[in-house]
Amino acid sequence: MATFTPTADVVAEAVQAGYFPPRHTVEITDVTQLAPGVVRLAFHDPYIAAHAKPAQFVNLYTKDPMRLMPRPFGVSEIDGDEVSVIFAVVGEGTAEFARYQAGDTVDVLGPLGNPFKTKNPAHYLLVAGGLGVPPLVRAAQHLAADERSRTTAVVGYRDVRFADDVFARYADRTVSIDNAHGNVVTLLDRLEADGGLTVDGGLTVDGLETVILSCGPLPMMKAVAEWAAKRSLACQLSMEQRMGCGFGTCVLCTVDTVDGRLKVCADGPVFTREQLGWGE
Amino acid sequence: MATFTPTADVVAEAVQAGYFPPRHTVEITDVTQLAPGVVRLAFHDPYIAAHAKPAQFVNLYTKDPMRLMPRPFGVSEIDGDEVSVIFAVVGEGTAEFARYQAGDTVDVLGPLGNPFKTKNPAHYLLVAGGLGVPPLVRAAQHLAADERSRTTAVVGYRDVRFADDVFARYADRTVSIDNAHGNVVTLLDRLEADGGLTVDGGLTVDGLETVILSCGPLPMMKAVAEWAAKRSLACQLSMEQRMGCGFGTCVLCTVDTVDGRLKVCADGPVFTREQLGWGE
Amino acid sequence: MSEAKHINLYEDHEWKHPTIVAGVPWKNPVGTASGTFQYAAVRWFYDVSQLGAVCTKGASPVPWEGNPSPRTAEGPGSNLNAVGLQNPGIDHYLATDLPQLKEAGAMVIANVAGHSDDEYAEVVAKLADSPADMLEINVSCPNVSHGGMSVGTDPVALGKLITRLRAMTDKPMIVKLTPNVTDITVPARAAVEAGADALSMINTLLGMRIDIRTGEPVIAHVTGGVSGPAVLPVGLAAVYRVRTALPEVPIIGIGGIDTGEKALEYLYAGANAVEVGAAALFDPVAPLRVARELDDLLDERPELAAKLAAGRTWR
Amino acid sequence: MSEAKHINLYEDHEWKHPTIVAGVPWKNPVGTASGTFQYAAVRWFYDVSQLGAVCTKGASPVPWEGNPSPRTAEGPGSNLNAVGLQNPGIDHYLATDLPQLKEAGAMVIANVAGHSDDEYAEVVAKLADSPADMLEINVSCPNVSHGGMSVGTDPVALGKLITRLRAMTDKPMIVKLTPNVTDITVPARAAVEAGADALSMINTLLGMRIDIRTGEPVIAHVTGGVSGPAVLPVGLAAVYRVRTALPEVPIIGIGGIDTGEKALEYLYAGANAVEVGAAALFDPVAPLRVARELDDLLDERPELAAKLAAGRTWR
Ligand SMILES: Cc1cc2nc3c(=O)[nH]c(=O)nc-3n(C[C@H](O)[C@H](O)[C@H](O)COP(=O)(O)OP(=O)(O)OC[C@H]3O[C@@H](n4cnc5c(N)ncnc54)[C@H](O)[C@@H]3O)c2cc1C
Ligand SMILES: Cc1cc2nc3c(=O)[nH]c(=O)nc-3n(C[C@H](O)[C@H](O)[C@H](O)COP(=O)(O)OP(=O)(O)OC[C@H]3O[C@@H](n4cnc5c(N)ncnc54)[C@H](O)[C@@H]3O)c2cc1C
Ligand SMILES: Cc1cc2nc3c(=O)[nH]c(=O)nc-3n(C[C@H](O)[C@H](O)[C@H](O)COP(=O)(O)O)c2cc1C
Ligand SMILES: Cc1cc2nc3c(=O)[nH]c(=O)nc-3n(C[C@H](O)[C@H](O)[C@H](O)COP(=O)(O)O)c2cc1C
Ligand code: FES
Ligand code: FES
Repeated sequence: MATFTPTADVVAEAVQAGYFPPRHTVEITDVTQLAPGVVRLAFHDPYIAAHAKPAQFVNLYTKDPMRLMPRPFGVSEIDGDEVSVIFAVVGEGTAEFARYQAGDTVDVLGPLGNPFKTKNPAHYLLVAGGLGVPPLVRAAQHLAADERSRTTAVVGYRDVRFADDVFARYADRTVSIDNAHGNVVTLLDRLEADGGLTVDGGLTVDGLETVILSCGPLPMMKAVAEWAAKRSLACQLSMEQRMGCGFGTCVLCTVDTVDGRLKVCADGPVFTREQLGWGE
Repeated sequence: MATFTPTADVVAEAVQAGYFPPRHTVEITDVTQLAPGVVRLAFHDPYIAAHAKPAQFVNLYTKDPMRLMPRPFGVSEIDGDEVSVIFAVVGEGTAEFARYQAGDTVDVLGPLGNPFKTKNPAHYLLVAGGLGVPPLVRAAQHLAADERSRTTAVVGYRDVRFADDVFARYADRTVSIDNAHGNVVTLLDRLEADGGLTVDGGLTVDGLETVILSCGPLPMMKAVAEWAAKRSLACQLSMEQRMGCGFGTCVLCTVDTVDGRLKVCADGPVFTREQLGWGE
Repeated sequence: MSEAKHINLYEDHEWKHPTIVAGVPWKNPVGTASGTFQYAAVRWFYDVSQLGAVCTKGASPVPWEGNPSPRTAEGPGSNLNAVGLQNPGIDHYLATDLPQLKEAGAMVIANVAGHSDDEYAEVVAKLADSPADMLEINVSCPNVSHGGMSVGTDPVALGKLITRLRAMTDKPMIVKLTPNVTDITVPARAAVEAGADALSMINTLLGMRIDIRTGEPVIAHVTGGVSGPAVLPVGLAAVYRVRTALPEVPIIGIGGIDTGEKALEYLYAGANAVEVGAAALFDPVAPLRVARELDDLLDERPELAAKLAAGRTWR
Repeated sequence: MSEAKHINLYEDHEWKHPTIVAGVPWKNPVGTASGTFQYAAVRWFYDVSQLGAVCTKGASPVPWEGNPSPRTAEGPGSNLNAVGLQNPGIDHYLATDLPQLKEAGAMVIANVAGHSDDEYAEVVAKLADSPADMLEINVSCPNVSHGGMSVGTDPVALGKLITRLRAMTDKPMIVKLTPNVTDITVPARAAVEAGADALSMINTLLGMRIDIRTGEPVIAHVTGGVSGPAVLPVGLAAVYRVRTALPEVPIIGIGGIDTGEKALEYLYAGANAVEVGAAALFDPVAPLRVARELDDLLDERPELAAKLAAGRTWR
């Protein structure tokens, strides 16, 4: 069969010339189980490594031709030319990815979506629940390079605390909880009551306003948005939705906002609590 | 996903107890290109090796879940526990098989179909065309073990003569032709005219009647059947048809016979020229 | 194939989750689909009494020779077939397949084919006194009484046919619907109003392939019926929509089932049971494997299992 | 996505095999299918002027918000979608997408959606004086004038609608048929008799999936439209049957095309051109890749290529 799928050479050339790379094949550099059913997968991709900002995601594609749809995953960490994602094994696609080994290949498209807005100096309160962790790890990593901002990671896990160490590497402060002990909102409440939410005790750090960046299950994000609204804190939420393309062509991934139904992939995945009309 | 596809252990156990093996996975022992686009593939399968008779075939299945249908191939040779087939790369399924390497696995079901009838001592004239070669190689191999019968292989190739050596190993005499020089029927005519068709010169060998076993493209087999009919020779023809199952359950593989539409897989693949109503 | 007993890889299993279809108990909710099962061909592979039911190839009043070959082509994730209902006729069926299957302990659904109302009636008359457990009327056959269109596409003609057949026997009667209609709930309703005890769906979708080496259709009959994994979403939607339109009628879900998970989707869509078709061509033991997988999946779903066991459905 | 020019992996190709659809020349026989192409989303990936045509998302008189999410599910070899025709409306289309596409040099087919005959007419009226090269009327939208059923399933209603739209513009008018009918040649004939210049087919098949973790439909709207490789045989049969029934009408084949080979099958089935849909969701450059593959395959088929170039078809 004649095929014109761009080869690695062509992709490299195009990327070097500053073009956005099409779907292409990359080499996997690491597959590690972080906790039962939670896997870190890293791959070599100079373009994505150079460009992926917090909350941007990549589409991975299975090798099974019966499963054609993209599997979107938030970029969780970048190390040189290596990009990593962390995912839960929930279905056949993620099960396939979990079976991969270093040296295998995978098809990827990205980076996709719009990042958290982190340009302004602030105290960024990173509130992550479950598999909402990856984009916030990337946010912590990104902000660690910013002298002017501070970060506190507040993380809720189901059972195993699989990302505390990586958060600790980047965030100024990391607190976490697991399902047996409560959820992120109970943790936020407790920390606030104890005066232990930030290193400075209150909601500001070094005089910096607190801005919440959050990602996690829908009910959690709604609760976080309400928590933020009560305290009049800015709150950016990274949403998930089943996707058809991931790059804005199919309108299959909408979320209801005050401005109507917007695409999670191309208008989001980050929306403010005001856009979502949450906590008002 | 729970799965109950029989494991190698279970298959081995069942087979040892004398049962017919279901679809199962075997290890490939050899993949060799015999000619451009013609491949020999061998796999380890004690049951099929012990049971496959000339013209019986095996279903191979691709690993691509988009291509679910069986690919039937005549068994061409048996060596100990090793079974081999010879196939032409004509589509995506055979292209996939051609990419396999020793040590890979493939799913197989068989042996299927009914063999050439070769119990009676005779001079078996094996007339093969193109990819009709494999079952006749197996016939030659099978008959080589029979002291009472004689065999002459008459083979027509498209271009490269890829099986003369293996025929020569088993048949008493091997003659072949390629497209540039004519076809098997012109070859049969020429040999007959020259008195060179058999070692004895005529149509009988050591007083044995000649029985034709043939496999090849449809027009060739029809011509062979006519050639046989003119000489009142018994003629068994191994037919091909697109198949749905290969084991008699779907009635998708019929051939028109004087007894109506019969299944190539379960009633054939071997039919007599009388059954097919050819050469009358 | 040399003579050998079947393998019985699965024979010691105690089925945990039965179902009831139109009053008839099945030991598990998985049967074979018509045209993809021949006792003579699969008896080597497993014990047919272990299936919920065995639905046999459509039987017509006299032997039919079917369509010329090639009769099949491959689609992406599917099979195309144009058998043209070749079968040796009802008398042969009553003399061989049916007694063999009953002897082997199978729960038998006899699938009925006809090219006219009279032909259907002739077959049903012969089955009325037979040991068949249920009848399945395949109304997708091209029908001369209806200008060559299948009676399954015309609700009025369908109602008339089923009313006639209904009066001929007390055997539970399943009507098998074609998906090649504008709105499947219309023939579904017509069949039930005419007395069908249950519905099964879907039969195959109309499709074709072309051989790009020749530019001609692969199948001699040109078009064929598409079945296999690719049709799963279409079958599920058919079952769900008919279940919604007709909350009480027993439904057998068919189309694209090759795992217990997919069978389970049909049960959640509102089916009482399922039939496995094309998958059994690619792996002879598929129906039994699906049954085993489903039996375990139902362990974790006691509410669904209880409903099925009581002859009710999820929706 | 950061601002960047498109890659133009393919920009230097000289197209060898053009086609003509309803009098309109296409530089190659491959277009995009409606709803699977947004200029803003794909312009990074290739030069849209290189396609035979670009068919845009259905435009309605006013913005439509579409269905709630989730709107999509995966089938075996397929995608299910229930967008519900969300779009920003015809005025937005005329102000942004259309001029951008014409500016980029694309041959544009404007796809038209409506929930009633009046709505279709309103959109066609606005497109009549636009730079759109062709119109494609999507008659699969649920239609209030027809009790919620799509007008594409009722040949009388369809004829009435197309007659009305036909009188409003001289632009070549394609009617896009739904496969969810008993006999697709019936609406095909109705559309042509009412003045359609060409037909395109197929739109999506009705399907659904259920999440076995919850027992509930994956898609909020419950059912969705099935497209992608799995539907290939159904699309081919539709084109072949309509070609046989209507030897002269230009046909655009759609459904399951993701390679040049599959596009070629449609041409052999009798299509003048094709559109690539779901494949473009999984790989943005798919339409252009298919066009390139087909262009080479046609080199080896001069007879077919000559027919297409002359506005004729294989059958
Ligand atoms: C922007 C975005 C970022 C994401 N980031 C992460 C992440 O960092 N880590 C992580 O574990 N998961 C993440 N997800 C969810 C992840 O995409 C799904 O868990 C994954 O696609 C499931 O694939 P599967 O084949 O195993 O599941 P299946 O259920 O077999 O998949 C079937 C189809 O449903 C889709 N699907 C299933 N679940 C989801 C879901 N929750 N969200 C979106 N699509 C779904 C699949 O993509 C596929 O198209 C993200 C989702 C989005 C939209
Ligand atoms: C009993 C029997 C014995 C055979 N023995 C041999 C052999 O020894 N060597 C050999 O090279 N070929 C043999 N063939 C033909 C072989 O089965 C096909 O060439 C092969 O299935 C093509 O697969 P594909 O995926 O490459 O082709 P594709 O065209 O991609 O296959 C698509 C579908 O068509 C079927 N198909 C395509 N061509 C044929 C064909 N000629 N006959 C039957 N089905 C076909 C395939 O099985 C598959 O289901 C035999 C066929 C039969 C019926
Ligand atoms: C080879 C073949 C033959 C079939 N013959 C019949 C038949 O005789 N009667 C009938 O009602 N359905 C027949 N069917 C349809 C199946 O019973 C079933 O409805 C359809 O294949 C969809 O199920 P599947 O996707 O599991 O195959 C046949 C299907 C195939 C593949
Ligand atoms: C996400 C999506 C949206 C679609 N929207 C439209 C639409 O607005 N108008 C239309 O006529 N067809 C629409 N379609 C149907 C496609 O244009 C095409 O007919 C169908 O998907 C079959 O082709 P495929 O198998 O190549 O996808 C849509 C399809 C998809 C997948
Ligand atoms: S997934 Fe296609 S537009 Fe968002
Ligand atoms: S291939 Fe199924 S009966 Fe022969």
